[in-house]
Amino acid sequence: MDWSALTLSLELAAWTTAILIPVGVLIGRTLALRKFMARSLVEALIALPLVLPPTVLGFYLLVAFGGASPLGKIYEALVGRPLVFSFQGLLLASLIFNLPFAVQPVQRAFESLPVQIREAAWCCGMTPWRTFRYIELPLVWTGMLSAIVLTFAHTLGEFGVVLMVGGNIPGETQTIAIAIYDRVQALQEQQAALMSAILLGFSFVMIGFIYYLSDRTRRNHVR
Amino acid sequence: MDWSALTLSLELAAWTTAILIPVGVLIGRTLALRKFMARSLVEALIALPLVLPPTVLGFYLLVAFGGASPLGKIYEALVGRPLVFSFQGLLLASLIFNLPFAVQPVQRAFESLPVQIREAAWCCGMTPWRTFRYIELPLVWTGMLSAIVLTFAHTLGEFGVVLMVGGNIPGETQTIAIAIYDRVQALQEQQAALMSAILLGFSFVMIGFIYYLSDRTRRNHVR
Amino acid sequence: MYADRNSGLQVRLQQILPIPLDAQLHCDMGELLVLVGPSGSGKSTILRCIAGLADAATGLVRFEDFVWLDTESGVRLSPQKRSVGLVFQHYALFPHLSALENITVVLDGLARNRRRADARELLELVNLNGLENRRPDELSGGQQQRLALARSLARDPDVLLLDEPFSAVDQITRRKLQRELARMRHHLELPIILVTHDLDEACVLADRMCILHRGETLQSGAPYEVMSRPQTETVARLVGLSNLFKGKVLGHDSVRQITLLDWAGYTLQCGHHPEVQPGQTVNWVVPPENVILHRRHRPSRGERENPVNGVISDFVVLGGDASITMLVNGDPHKPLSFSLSTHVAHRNGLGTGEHIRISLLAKGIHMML
Amino acid sequence: MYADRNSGLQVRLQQILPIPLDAQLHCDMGELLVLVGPSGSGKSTILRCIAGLADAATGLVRFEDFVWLDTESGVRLSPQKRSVGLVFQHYALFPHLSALENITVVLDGLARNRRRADARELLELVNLNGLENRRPDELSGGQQQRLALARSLARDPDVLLLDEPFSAVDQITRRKLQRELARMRHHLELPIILVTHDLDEACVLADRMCILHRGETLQSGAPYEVMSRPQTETVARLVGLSNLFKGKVLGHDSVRQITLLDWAGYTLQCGHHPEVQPGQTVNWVVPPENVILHRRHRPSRGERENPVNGVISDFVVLGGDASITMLVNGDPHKPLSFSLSTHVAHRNGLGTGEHIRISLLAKGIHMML
Amino acid sequence: ASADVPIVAAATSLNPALNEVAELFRNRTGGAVRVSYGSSGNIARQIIHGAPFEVFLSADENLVLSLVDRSLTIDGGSVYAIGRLALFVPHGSSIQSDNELRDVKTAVSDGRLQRLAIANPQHAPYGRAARQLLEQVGVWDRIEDKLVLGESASQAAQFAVTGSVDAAIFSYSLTLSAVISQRGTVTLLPEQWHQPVRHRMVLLKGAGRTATAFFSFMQEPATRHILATYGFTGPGASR
Ligand SMILES: Nc1ncnc2c1ncn2[C@@H]1O[C@H](COP(=O)(O)OP(=O)(O)OP(=O)(O)O)[C@@H](O)[C@H]1O
Ligand SMILES: Nc1ncnc2c1ncn2[C@@H]1O[C@H](COP(=O)(O)OP(=O)(O)OP(=O)(O)O)[C@@H](O)[C@H]1O
Ligand SMILES: [Mg+2]
Ligand SMILES: [Mg+2]
Repeated sequence: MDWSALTLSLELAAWTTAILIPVGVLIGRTLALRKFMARSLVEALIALPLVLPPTVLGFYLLVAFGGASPLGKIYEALVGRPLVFSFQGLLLASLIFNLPFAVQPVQRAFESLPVQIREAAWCCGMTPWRTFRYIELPLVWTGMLSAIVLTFAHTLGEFGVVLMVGGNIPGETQTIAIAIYDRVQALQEQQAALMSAILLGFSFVMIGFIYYLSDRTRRNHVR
Repeated sequence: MDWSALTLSLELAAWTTAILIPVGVLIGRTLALRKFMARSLVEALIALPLVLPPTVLGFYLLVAFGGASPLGKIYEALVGRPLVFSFQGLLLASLIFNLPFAVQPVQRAFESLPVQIREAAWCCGMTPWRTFRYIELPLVWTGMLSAIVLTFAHTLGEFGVVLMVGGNIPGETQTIAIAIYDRVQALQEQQAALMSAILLGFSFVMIGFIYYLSDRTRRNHVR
Repeated sequence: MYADRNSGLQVRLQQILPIPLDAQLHCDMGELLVLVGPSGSGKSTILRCIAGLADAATGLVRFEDFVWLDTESGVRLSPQKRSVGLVFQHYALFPHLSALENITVVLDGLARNRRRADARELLELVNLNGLENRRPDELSGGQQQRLALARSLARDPDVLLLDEPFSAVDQITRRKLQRELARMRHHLELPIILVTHDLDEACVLADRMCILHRGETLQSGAPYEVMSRPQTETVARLVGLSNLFKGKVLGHDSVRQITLLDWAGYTLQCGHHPEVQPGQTVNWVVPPENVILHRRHRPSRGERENPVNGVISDFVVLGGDASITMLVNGDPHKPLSFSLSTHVAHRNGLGTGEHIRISLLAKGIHMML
Repeated sequence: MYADRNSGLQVRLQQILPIPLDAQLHCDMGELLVLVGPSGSGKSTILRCIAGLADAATGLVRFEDFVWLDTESGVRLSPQKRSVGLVFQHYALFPHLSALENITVVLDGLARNRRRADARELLELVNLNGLENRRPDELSGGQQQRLALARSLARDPDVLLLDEPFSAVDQITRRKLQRELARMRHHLELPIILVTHDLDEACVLADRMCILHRGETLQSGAPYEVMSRPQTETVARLVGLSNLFKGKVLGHDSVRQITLLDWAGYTLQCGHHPEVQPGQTVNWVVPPENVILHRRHRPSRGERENPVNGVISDFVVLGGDASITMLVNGDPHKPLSFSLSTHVAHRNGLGTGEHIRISLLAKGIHMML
Repeated sequence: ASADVPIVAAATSLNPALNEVAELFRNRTGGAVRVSYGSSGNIARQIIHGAPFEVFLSADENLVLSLVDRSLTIDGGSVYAIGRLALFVPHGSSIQSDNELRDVKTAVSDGRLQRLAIANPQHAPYGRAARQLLEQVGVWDRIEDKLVLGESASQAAQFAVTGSVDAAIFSYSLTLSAVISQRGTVTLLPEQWHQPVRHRMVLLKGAGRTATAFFSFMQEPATRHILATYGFTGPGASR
């Protein structure tokens, strides 16, 4: 079992989720509450990363982030090392790829928030931030939960983009998904099966626990 | 441009969405409205297909559907041709793989349905079916919209599972995602870029149109 | 207590948790029963139990020969099978449907045209014509409430359950709706249970009134009966009676058919209440209309009965009536209220601080244990 | 009309769409203004405009020296910046928070302990002690309403806007809350605008009353003033006046300070209304307390004024009062209502179908254009 | 640390042979390398976009040569192995294996062969070779619509081991893995029926000392031996 790959995957998934959920909340909330002309277009745009095969998306991201690209150049100038084939590059790709999963559920949750409740908060003198923090966030929590689970799980399993942008460097950009893939490719079925089982079991317990906790908090709210 | 691959992809996406949305509504509704002990576990289980790298998942599905498996044998006995490397096999794999996208948003939408509204429907003598059809469904529509878009887009872009279970047979199981991948691998970058652009443009228009329509219907409801 | 009667709607509910209930109701065909009780006493909960939206631990709900709920024999019909029309306290309209659709969607089995015609008729009944195409969130509070009322009728229910159905509409519309309800009641001959906080409304509409307190049905009967002859102090308070005091029974005079009561230094002669024991402390109440002012220039009928002195502490003129509160013997714990024609009050020079003398009519004094 | 006054809350709102508005309100510090109008007349909309939740096409909202809204100069403060406490008609409680939290969450800037103490105090004020930890959906309708009231006070607002704040609570609690409100009003000295459908409540609470009809403020003034001297027929109807008729002006007698009116074959002497022209058709109203029954055995004061004959069509005894409707000359289109002590009614042998004679007191007759 | 431990990018097909070589390299020289496996096409593309690889062991000679053209390499590199094709017939298949594909031809005609797995000839070297072989035998036209294309030879092998195809043609090296040999019969196919699959490796620009050492180590007899046991025959006369 390749523990370093699992750790790396979990790290990537955790970072992706941690960064993407706020972004998703921001974008989802804006799409839900502001009415603007191009809304349908922006919504469609966000779904687009899903449409390309991951490896191909990864290829284009590689081009976009690579040393020859403006982004890559700027990053390298600032940080001193290339963006691609690094954890940071992986993370960036992962963020782009998972955007739809973070935005959609949160947007729906904001859409189903009754207007009056926000109005009530304002009329009670609550600042927009307080309203957001204490009224809106708890009420869109289940939407965020979906976003968290989808993003987390999808990052764990993501392979095409990661392989392309990260370059499958053991200990650095080789995630568990790629490690399993390598084993399958090498026809090492037992090792692959073992790693898959561990990954599945781990994720199952983890996601189940997240759901359980959120269920309990929701029930606890009742008390 | 490989139009037959695009057509095939669209067909696959359409079928997957068409079959999966009812399933998602059924499962999502059950998870949302029924309280049972193992709910968190079932919810976690549904997210699991996301966790495995697609190619690996595809490999296991190939094992599960293949001529040596009970499912494969039964299918072949009934239909007279193997399940794997066929459109049907592809569809089945796609259904399994997209399950979380179809269930999650719909489940959230059902969860945010006020109890009183369903109760009011019952007290008006509406049958469970009528309640579902005329009250619940329209009110969870945006959740279904998310489910539709995510499932549709994700099926278009899916590649690992499809390649494994489908076997890349032109005109039969070669989707646009695989076709683009092949071009990229064969270093036919211009062709790949063209196909990607067409796929992206097409999806953008299509998804944008879905959103636009749903926006308009929601507004029309107002009149 | 109604277990042997088999007509109309019979309800018996008992439970401890989550909300204590110990309720017994009966509502005949064509009868309008008003359920009155303080906020949180369980009125909505009882309606929900009848409709099948909540379950009592033990209980029976029967409409005519149909058993809707019988916890003993395990019968429990679904809400759909209980033909009730329920107006929810918070309306619970279908938010995605127009006013018209909110009703047509309920009218199953009819042809489309017929449905729309029926729905329009119902909307007209509640004065909502012209607003057919508005969604609930585009209606005012009162309009929403009326829509909820119209929808509850759409099913053509056997039993009508109305949870404060007029609380949000203005008095003119309210009167119209009350009239419609009265008309309908005689027309359709169905049991109607109505929850209200408006005792005037209760008195005007109710055939019978039932007082609920902490989930328990305390007393039911004709509104006037309940209001003037409450069985307990609690009921008296709940129906908003003023002039509620405690006194000590001195004894009975069975010849003159009176009971004597010691109160505030007076010996009051009251209607005969043989059930109270001499020496016992009882609650008693005297309705304002049985309080008679001793006028300055001409003696009134009944001035000899139970004369009581006091000082006016409150004198409010409201239109043709003056409402007066008098402190008996000047004691701020013994306020006694009554009202008079404004011109009588002025003629007698009444005003805050004036000393006056009144009589409590013996037959108006009601005692409770 | 209040444009020059700079104290309290001043509101001027005009628009055509989506909801027609033409409203002018003023509410002084410590004053309680009751907004009355039929369902759908725009009461909630006006409160929303004041609170900043809705915008009028043109208008001005000013509190003391602070301009909250001025469409001309483009000022438009956000709801947070307008220090209002608003009780929503549908409460709009925070569903995920307990009763206590619903209030503490609003109390920004205070220490945690202080917040909880303040919140508990507010809950006590509205009789919700003991229910601190319940979520809104575990509270009854009236409890929710009281929580909304408590929450609106938490902010310590400069202006209180109450949209039917007592519609769902029982009379005892309502009276308590009304008393609290009255106390608070004198204590806090803030303008309070209250929407209600209950005219009695309006009369009891209001310093001034404002009548709204189709978005237009028709008349405002002291409740008794508005109720007894409506400026138009519409206002008269809206405040629920009965005995509203049309008559023709015959002329004025400036010596006796009366105006003569032709109605139903009678020549009525009325208080002097120099503003009406002879020959003009006017609306007039006579409050029930200015209707005097000609008693059988002893003549009453004022019997010579405007005697009118009729037949009793409706005779309802409610407690000490009997409410009587008489058809003037037997004409079903001319019903005249008044009330009497029950015992007077009985002594005079009144009952449905009886022919009686009454007088309309001249000074009680009010004319409108 | 990465300066001391160069990353060797290698074709997937070298897994697990290369792991053993790296192990031996460490034992012999004390130098460590990290191996990043991938499809040769992907690796080449990554190198173009600046991947920090120092040695590239490709399954496809052309890809290396294209990198050489782009001056991304130190020199032209060298061929480290020649790949062969094998026919794999899973147990239970009605196809008889022989090294001239006679029964395959018959089976195509009589319909016994429904699915034949090969790597994608568009971009996988063993796919190209398989196509040449099938053309050589003269069944390409008839068999084209019965092909199941793997992304790589390895994926073609995966199709085969799951029993989903009637036969498969992929690299001989893969057939040596236990999974394959247990699940069917393997026949080595004649090498003259297709162009040799030349595996070329190259030192990339910026390669350090360890990488250079590893590059040389790849050409040592001990390494050749290991590769041979995994089915990669040495370049021998072909160079
Ligand atoms: N889910 C719940 N859990 C615990 N207590 C509840 C729950 N729902 C309601 N209650 C309590 O049950 C009691 C009865 O509620 P109910 O709604 O029947 O009162 P009500 O008589 O209709 O009052 P109102 O006149 O205010 O509408 C209330 O005290 C309420 O707080
Ligand atoms: N979104 C909307 N679009 C169009 N009309 C609306 C909308 N919202 C409310 N209205 C209409 O505006 C009018 C005024 O509504 P408002 O809620 O102010 O009435 P209200 O006086 O508060 O009535 P109520 O006493 O019934 O609460 C109503 O006739 C209502 O139907
Ligand atoms: Mg209630
Ligand atoms: Mg309103």
